[in-house]
Amino acid sequence: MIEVILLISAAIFGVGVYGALSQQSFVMIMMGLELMINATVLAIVAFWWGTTGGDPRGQLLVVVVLAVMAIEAAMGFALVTAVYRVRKADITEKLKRLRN
Amino acid sequence: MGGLGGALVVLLAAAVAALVARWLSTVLEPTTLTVPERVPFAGGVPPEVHAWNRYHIRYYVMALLFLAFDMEMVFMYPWAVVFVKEGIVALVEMLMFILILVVGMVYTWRERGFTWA
Amino acid sequence: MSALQTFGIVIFGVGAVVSGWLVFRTDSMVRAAYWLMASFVAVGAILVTLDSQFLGLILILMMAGEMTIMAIFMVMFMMNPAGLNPMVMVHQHRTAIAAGVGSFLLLATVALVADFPADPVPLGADPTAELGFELLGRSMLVFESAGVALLAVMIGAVAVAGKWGRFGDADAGSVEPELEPEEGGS
Amino acid sequence: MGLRALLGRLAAGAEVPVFPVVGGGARSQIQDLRLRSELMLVDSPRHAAVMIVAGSFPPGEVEGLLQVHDQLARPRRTIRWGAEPVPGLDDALVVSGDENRVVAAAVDAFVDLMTGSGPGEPPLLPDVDPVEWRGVGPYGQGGMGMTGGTPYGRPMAERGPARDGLELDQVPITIGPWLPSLPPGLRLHVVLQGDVIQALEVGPAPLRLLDRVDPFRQALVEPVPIAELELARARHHLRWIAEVLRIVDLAGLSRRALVLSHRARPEAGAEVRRLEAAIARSGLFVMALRGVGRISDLPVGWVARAAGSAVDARSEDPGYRSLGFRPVTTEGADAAARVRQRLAETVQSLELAASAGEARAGGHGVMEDPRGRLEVGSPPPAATLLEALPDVLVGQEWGDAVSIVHSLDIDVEAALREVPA
Amino acid sequence: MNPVQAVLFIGVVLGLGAYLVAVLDRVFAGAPGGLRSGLMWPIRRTAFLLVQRRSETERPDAEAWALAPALLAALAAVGLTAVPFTPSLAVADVSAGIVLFGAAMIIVMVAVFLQGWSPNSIFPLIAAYRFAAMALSFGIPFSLVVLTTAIPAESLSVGAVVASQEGLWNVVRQPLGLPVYLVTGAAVAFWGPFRIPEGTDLAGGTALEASGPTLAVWRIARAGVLVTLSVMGAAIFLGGHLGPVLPGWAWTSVKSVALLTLFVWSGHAFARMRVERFVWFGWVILLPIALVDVFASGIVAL
Repeated sequence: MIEVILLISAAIFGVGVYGALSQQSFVMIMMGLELMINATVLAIVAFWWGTTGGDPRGQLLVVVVLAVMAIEAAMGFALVTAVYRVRKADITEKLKRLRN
Repeated sequence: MGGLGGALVVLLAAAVAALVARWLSTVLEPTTLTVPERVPFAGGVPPEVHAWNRYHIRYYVMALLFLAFDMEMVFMYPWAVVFVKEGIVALVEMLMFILILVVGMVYTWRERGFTWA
Repeated sequence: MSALQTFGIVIFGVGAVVSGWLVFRTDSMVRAAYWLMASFVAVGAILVTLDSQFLGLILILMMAGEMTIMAIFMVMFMMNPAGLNPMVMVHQHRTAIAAGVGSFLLLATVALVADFPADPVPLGADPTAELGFELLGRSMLVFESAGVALLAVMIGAVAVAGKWGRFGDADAGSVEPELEPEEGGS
Repeated sequence: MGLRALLGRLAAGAEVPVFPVVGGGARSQIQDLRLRSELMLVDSPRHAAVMIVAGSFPPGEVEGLLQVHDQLARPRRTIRWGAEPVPGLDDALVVSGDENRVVAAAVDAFVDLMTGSGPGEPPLLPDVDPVEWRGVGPYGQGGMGMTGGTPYGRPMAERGPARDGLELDQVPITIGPWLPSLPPGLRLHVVLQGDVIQALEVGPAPLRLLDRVDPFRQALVEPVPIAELELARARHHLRWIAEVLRIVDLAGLSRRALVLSHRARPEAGAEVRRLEAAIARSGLFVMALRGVGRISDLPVGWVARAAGSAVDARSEDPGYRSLGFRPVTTEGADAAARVRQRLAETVQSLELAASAGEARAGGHGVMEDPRGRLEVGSPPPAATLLEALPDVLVGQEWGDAVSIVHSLDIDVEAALREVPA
Repeated sequence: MNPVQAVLFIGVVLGLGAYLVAVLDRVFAGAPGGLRSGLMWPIRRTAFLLVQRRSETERPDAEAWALAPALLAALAAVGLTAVPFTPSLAVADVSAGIVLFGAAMIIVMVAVFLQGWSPNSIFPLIAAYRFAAMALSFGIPFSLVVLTTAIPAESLSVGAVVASQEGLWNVVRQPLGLPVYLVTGAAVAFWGPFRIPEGTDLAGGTALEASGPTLAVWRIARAGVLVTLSVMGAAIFLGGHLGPVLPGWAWTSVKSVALLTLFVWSGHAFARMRVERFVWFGWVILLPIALVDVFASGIVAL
């Protein structure tokens, strides 16, 4: 069973990698990252459930990963806002080009 | 698992019932609306542009604060469950949390994060 | 593990992958954000079937707020946020697909080849309480540092995103960009 | 269709959902319909089955009326309240006469619609796209590139500067003239960024003026009994308070104020005080109006008095002076202060009416009408208020803007009515 | 309880509750007419909305528009499953029942946002963003006061929370909890003074472009959310099915109806709040009260 869940997790992770690499917009890149975190959460819980005999540190890891995601999201949005205020663009390539 | 299967069934049943009510009415008496009938209402004059736009929310600072607060909440659920058993340790922990939350709230308030930018 | 649970896991798993994929296939930013939420909800449902009811539900609870904020910010900053003019806003498309498929294959191989010890969660355990004891016992430091880190994020995000700060307006002295973002994307 | 017939029979007994369109001279008539239990006046044409078109309109405004008609959900029926026909609304049921007749007509029309024996009205405007868009663009959606073209018949909004430095989209839109959230006939050309008004212009009024006598204008030329003037003032204030209460979703109190305006007699002061207490208990001042629309430099009647300055044309009048009249004032200058001020003035007016006896006032070319100083040769106070509107509303959130509009007692029709020289 | 029974049970409770909301709403509105017309009113009104045709806008997000009312109804239903009506009568009195309920009530934000966003019309759009502002402001205090009831119970199961009130109800033990719960609860259902996304200034807001069956489902679902909030409030603050003499289900009903009446009454007693003021109110007033509630309840529980 754990193999099936890990396969699902791998597939979500692959989609996340694709999104994070292919998207031009900051926020869309963040969505790719969040999908990868989603896959990570699933994998951790699968290991916790199947192989650790219910060690609570597995759950703790999930909570920490979620906290990391919240931090990433909050700082990401704050930066997007600050950058947009100055540059009026939210696309990575536009920014590269705008750099003097 | 257990009871949550029942919850899932109830969830789906309610959604399906609502969708069926909507779908039935179109099946019983199909109507095609004309262009003027589909114009969004804003008092009688058709809009010049689409309403969908890069909508400027005025509370984005507060939205960011919510993200962090939401995460703090996640820690509080397991904490509440073991509170009575852990006793004074948990109480001290909670004080720290409340302090963090209050500091974040007061800072944002001071930075005018709860008003329309 | 009953057949019904296996069935549920597979259904939700497929749902999580498909809705994750749709995030990058839709033109509307609101739909993209809520497809991502659907992916998280599906994963949350899988977690529930894996004896971690609390984690699954809390994931769903968190994501509702976070994805609405995501939608709000995406609509705010993306051109054509509702996808009224369909668009393709990608770069290095082929590399990205290759990387995505590659990472899937790698992880899938690991998942299938590696031999995991079978040591399931004991019956009758209360994972939420265990997590609570863990947080207030052995791993108190993690708990504390997460709390403090979140406070730092609160203050940092507010300071970075806000219009007003103790050093004056956020956009004071900023230069106009030399190029306007072009119409039509690339 | 058995189910349809059953539902129709049940539905026929429901309150008639009415969307009101208010033309010149019909504002208080339509307001009074809110007291009728047979009708339910709704804010959106999508919720209505019957549209009541009351008052008079200049010929050029018919298109907007037809647009609202088509926005009514099917099945629908139109009632023209008033003898003079509106071109384009030829199928409308014409009712002239008093309120009872129009309510009866609305109920009959609704029963007909529900039981299926009466025909619902077809759309009145032609079924054509405002802009040709079909077939253009890669998906035939009418657009090109990222934000170009007219996807699905309309262009997209474009960016503009904002006070917080985020240059995001601005939506130019005309709000009104038939939006029930605004005073009838008020047409606002607004630029919205998010829910904040970036720019605003007041459009031409789609109302035709009707000649009407009101005691305040009469008092410009000849002395009028003070009791009559003050009762009219109290009635006006109570109607206005009813409207403000309706906008903040206090329907019950709004009806109470409206009923009170019909029963405004000199001895009704205690009832007004009770109304004021109920309003204060509802949190109107604290939750909805405090700090909204601070205006301290507009020298118009009660707006100035709500900012603490005791200007009142009545204090110049010998008739009023003989009664010992002194203007009441309130501090605060915000919308809450304006409501409190008018409540206090209502009580004061009722007291004046009670003590006036046969005393008369006026005849000197100056009189304080319910809004402010009405003087021969200068624009009416309603026009001054309407003119001040753009300055006051720019930068306000939409909900606050609506509150401010109502707190200023904007009346497009009264603003048009010039003061004869 | 098997799935069919569960669906029927929740359906009947929500249906009766929504009907009661409509009747009470009319009573508090001071509508004329006798008892008969009051009792018939919800039925007649629903019949009208079913006869009325659904309206559409120019270029809506049609799928999301169809989904939004259904989602709201589903959330009301699923939130109700976590509550035990008697010690044995519950669909999903699961170990994380409070989280289940909390998640359902927070996702209401998604349903309302979609309902406002989908028609591509300016006032519903503004309404959608208003509700997002509201939800982000009441979300934390709402979750906090619900969570606090788990402290004495040492469990996140609603059944355990009810059982923990055997000696003393939470409304006494956590006196700040119920008031904050009622205020934020009314905001969850955008009811009463918090009818901010459906206010008259927006000509109906999220419901502006909805007519006929869409509007009917939307209104019924919103009433359903109120019912769910009342039943849950009765369970976690008023001791749910605990009480002398009467059977458990009767106590649950009596307490729920009391809270429901309070909710509906607030719809006619208070002016609609400004949205900016609500944001301030949620963060600067409700949140500290909720935090004090957590702390005080912690001390009491020790």
